[in-house]
Amino acid sequence: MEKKVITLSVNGVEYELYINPKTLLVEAIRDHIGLTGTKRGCETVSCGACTVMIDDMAVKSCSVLAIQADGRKITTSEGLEKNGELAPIQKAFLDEGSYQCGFCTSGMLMSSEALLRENPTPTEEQIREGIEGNICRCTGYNSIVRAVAAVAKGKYAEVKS
Amino acid sequence: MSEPQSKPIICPVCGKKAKTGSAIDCARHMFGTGDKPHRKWVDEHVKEHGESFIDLLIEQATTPGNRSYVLLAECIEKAVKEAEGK
Amino acid sequence: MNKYTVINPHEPFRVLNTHVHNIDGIAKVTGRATYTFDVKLPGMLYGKILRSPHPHAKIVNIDFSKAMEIPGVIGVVTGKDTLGVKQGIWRRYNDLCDEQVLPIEKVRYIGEPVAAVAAVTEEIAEKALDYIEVEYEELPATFEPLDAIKKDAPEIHEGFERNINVTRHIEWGEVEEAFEEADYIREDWFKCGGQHHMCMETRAAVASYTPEGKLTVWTSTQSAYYHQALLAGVLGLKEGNVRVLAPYVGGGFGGKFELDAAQFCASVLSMKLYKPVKIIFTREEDFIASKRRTPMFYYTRTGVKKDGTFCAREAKVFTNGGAYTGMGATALYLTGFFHSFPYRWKGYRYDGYRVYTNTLPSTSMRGFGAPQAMWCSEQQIEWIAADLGLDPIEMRRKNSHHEGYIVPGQATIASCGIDQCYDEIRKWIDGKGKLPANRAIGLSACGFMSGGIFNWFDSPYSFSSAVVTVNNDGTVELHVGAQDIGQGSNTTMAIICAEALGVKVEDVKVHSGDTDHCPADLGAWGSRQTLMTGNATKMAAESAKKQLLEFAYAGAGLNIVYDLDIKDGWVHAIARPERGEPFVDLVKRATRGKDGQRIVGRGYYTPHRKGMISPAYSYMLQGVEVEVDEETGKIKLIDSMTAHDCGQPINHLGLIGQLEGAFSMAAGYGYLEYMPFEDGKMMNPNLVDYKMIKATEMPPANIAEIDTYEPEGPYGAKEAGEGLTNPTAAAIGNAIFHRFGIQMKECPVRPEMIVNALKEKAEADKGKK
Amino acid sequence: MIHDFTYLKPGTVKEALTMLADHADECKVICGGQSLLIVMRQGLVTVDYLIDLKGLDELNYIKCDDKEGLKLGATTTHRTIEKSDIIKKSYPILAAMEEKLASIQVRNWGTIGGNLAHADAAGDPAPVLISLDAKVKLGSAKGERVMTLEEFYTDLFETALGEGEIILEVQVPPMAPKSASAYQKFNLLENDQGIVAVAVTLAADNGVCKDARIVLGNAGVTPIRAKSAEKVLIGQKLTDQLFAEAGVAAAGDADPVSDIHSSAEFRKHLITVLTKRMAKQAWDQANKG
Repeated sequence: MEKKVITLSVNGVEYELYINPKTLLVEAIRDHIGLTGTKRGCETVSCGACTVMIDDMAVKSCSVLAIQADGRKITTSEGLEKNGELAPIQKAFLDEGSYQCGFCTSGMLMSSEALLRENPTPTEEQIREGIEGNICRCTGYNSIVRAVAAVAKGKYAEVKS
Repeated sequence: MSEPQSKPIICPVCGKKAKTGSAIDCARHMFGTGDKPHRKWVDEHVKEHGESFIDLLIEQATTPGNRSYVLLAECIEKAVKEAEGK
Repeated sequence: MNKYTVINPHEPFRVLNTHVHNIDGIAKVTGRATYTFDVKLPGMLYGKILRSPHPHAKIVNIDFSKAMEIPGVIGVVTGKDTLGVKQGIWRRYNDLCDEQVLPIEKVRYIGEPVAAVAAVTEEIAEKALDYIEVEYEELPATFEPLDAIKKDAPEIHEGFERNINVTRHIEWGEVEEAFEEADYIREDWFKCGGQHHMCMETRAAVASYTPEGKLTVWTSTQSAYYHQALLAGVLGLKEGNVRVLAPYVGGGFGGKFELDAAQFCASVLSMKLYKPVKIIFTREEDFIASKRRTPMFYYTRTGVKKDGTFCAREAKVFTNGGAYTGMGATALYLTGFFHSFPYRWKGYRYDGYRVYTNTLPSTSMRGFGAPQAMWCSEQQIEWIAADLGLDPIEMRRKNSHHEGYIVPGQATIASCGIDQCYDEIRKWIDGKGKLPANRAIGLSACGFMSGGIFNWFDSPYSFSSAVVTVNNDGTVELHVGAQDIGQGSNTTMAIICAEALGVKVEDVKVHSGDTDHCPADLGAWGSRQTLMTGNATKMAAESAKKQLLEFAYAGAGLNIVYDLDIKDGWVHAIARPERGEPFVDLVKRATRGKDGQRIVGRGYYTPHRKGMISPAYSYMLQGVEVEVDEETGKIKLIDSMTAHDCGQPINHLGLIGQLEGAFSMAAGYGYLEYMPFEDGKMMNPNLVDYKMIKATEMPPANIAEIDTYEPEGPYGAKEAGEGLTNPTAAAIGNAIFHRFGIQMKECPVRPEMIVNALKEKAEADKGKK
Repeated sequence: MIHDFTYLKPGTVKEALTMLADHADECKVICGGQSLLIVMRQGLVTVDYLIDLKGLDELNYIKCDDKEGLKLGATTTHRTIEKSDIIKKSYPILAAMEEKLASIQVRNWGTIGGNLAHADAAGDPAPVLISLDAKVKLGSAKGERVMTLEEFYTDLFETALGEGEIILEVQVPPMAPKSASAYQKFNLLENDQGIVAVAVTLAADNGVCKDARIVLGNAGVTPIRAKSAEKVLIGQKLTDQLFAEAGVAAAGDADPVSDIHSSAEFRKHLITVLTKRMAKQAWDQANKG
């Protein structure tokens, strides 16, 4: 085993890491970089709590080696807000109460955000498909679906002056 | 529920008056408490019917009706009367 | 996609039942919320637990010398490093304290901890487990309650004859006579499955013991106070020397208020090594070695008159208790009690038996025995209505509880909105018109408690307490021992405090989840906090308000017949709202007037003379539209409707979330969440094979909020969110019954069972012809 | 806990094949890793060298023409296939199958080559591709060869891949005129793996079934061609009666196991139902086209 130096761009910040190649992306983000918003809830790529975006694409960060994401653009839940201003999807989650214990929320937000970036006007069915890879034990999902739908309807669109 | 007796029955083991003070309530109390002294008392007093605490308990749970409690209530009444007689 | 209606709403409040964001929301949607899972302390070690591969075995010897040789391994503990205290949460009864978290002599289920390792990395700790040699002497084991009570079954706990752990008996009325009045008696046997809490955050703890003799434990808990007291008890420490901190908690659902192995082993390791130790269960560990909903065998016999009047019911229940008691004794009573709900029975008798087996211990889980009770009761009632040709809604309605009803010897119903629940469900059904041939509607009624009144934990403290402190700038500190596990109790308490004190929610900071700084509270279980901690919070806030108003009266120069009040931060005469002063001005004056002391209000709540169970009961009706494929037995939920009486709702968004969430968990219990065991081994301890509702399976959840007033609750509030876990499985069962005429007696209902039942029915129908 | 390994990242296919040859029996190939990392974490798979093909853009392509049919590079992700317009148009069954393959996250990162090589009997693409008579192009340092996907599967999690050999490409012949495919898996959750799955491709000619390929997923250790079911249909004017008979025949071809999700008997029952339904669906569509 030979440790490797990789560069991850997480939420716009470049991190140089010296890692064992078996390090998972989620471990790099949480344990090496120290961003703990991304959670882990299983060992079988089932729960989606570790979902992040790699180049705008939702991916479960426990299913990817950190080294495979070398040089790529990663976004976690901490990267959604800009200078204290919440992103539309975050505002919608607040308005709809789309979280309870909050443990799945970071992953859920990233799946929702990736869905909206790819398809800004999803149908209800497409929203449900879009978050199907994320387990939420608390909410029953409907409040999350309502939040994504509200963003899609433009409820949180920035007013252009 | 059968009429509360003029004199409430007191548990022969711990001296507690169960609910209405009827023998059947006392029987329920004995099964419900179920600690070693109560078990021992029940075992001794239902032996003549070929029963034990645990057998009565299981019968109560596996057969409709209330035979176990009624049987124990009869034993309690009998024991109380005997004690009074002394 | 969801319809929300309000029936007989109360006068609007300033804060209560308005659209208030969860006060922890921003932390949770920005990734700032840190959980025990995220706690990292300087010098922290990582712990892993070695678990028994045997369902029942004597521990002959444990040799961990080879593990200690691995570089990076710092320490290993076994039962011999502990005081060997047999603990349990039913502290009032010694017999029911039966679990050594690290057993010394024998193991009683697969997955039971036998040793724990601390190492500098999680990976080394995990590797070290392979180098601990445990010599077992295997014992015969028993897995099902109906086997474990047999005469020749192996003894799991010494002195528990036939493995009977707890028995419970409930009876009222002259049961036999009441049965004699019945024109029709039906009896059925049911089998109710287990269910896993499946909290997104697995069991987790970080323990740090320091040379002062003080232990601090961060943990994922439903009750910091319970864990403080339980840890003190097993570790031989004073409660005051144990500080339990609950950061954000990733779900509980009834599974996180007993002492768990993460908390215990991390503490024992830390006390041995004087270093912080973190233990996080893997998902598999969480499945095989935390706890589960209690599987039950139910016999129930019900007698009714021809016109549908309920006469008598008798139930006998055997539950699979698993290896230890936990909260099982309470679940055993509550299942029997709620099996009578929400109906009036002239005679009712319940005998419940909790049986030890060599399986994962079962305990409380959202609904606390009632989902099993309703699975049996509400299906049988539906079948009786069909047998007698009666309308199932009207038959239920005429026998239901009502305000003022007394459940003999058990409970007094002070508020009850179930009658209107029937109306709302009827409207929803009628609005659907004719359904496609492959769909049917099922419904189920239910009631639930608002906190338990029995002090089985033997707490010397009041059940709930709160302290309200008003800062000089008008902001408010609320200290409660209530635990927010995601259900939003911090927000609910902030709302109550803000409403009572007349300030904004944003001005209330809630402090909870820290035994050093918050008053003792029994915590988040049995739907108790809104009513109990809510009452304490209201009392504390009102006390602070009264102290403030004394200064306002003194300064206002008003005729004493005028009342003063505070609303929206404005102190004013009720009769002349425009005349007044800002709250903050009054606070400054009052603080000066008190010689600089902050205004502090204290409140508490302990139920007195409230019967056997609970101070108040919520009522609800669940309807669900289900599609079932006749050939494959596949179930799909199409739509749902909840009519719900929780008294006065307090936290509007929280209430919706609780109802929708309860529905999803309960539906999972009905048709997905299967927990098969083979020879004591759970066969699907992972999220690939354990199936739960996902976004694609969840139907719309329509809600009708039926507002009533519960005199015992704060502002008239009572339970919401746990109770709705109870009726749903039966509602799905009833939909299947109406779809095909088959009676499913085992849950969760799996497609294969439906197809088999249809085959049997076809054969039986052939036989009839 | 994943065992330590040496990570190798080839820049070209040629380089990859050389690395494979160099480390033949002590290496494993990772692509999307959506399944591999799970079994590595469980300690079921340990390797000294891990060769990462994920970044091989050379193999990331979808080519399609009327003569040659469809060619999918091995590192093409599921999501790319699902969203490809050309696939939606020419092989709609592939896009539909992909839509229900696990979660979006898995489809975003997982690759078609990785999926087929993992050889999970419950995998979705294999039955559909076999029903489309797909082939795989395999490559090693020694050269390339092409085999049918049907032959590719030899046992549970076992394939015909030789030492140092990888999948380079999936080749699907053009759809015959008046032909159509249908695929359905039976599961409890919409995007779960199938408890069983059935893929049917039928070709019609003047109202007669000219050709039929029926493939069963998770009905044995490998995808199974239900040849007796095909026989029921070929050369016939298809009726509900024949669809039902084909279903029964397919169950006879299956060799399923019992597990916690279903008994073997129920799996056979489901195969009967799904074969009947998918055959009918494919037939109706073929005759429309």
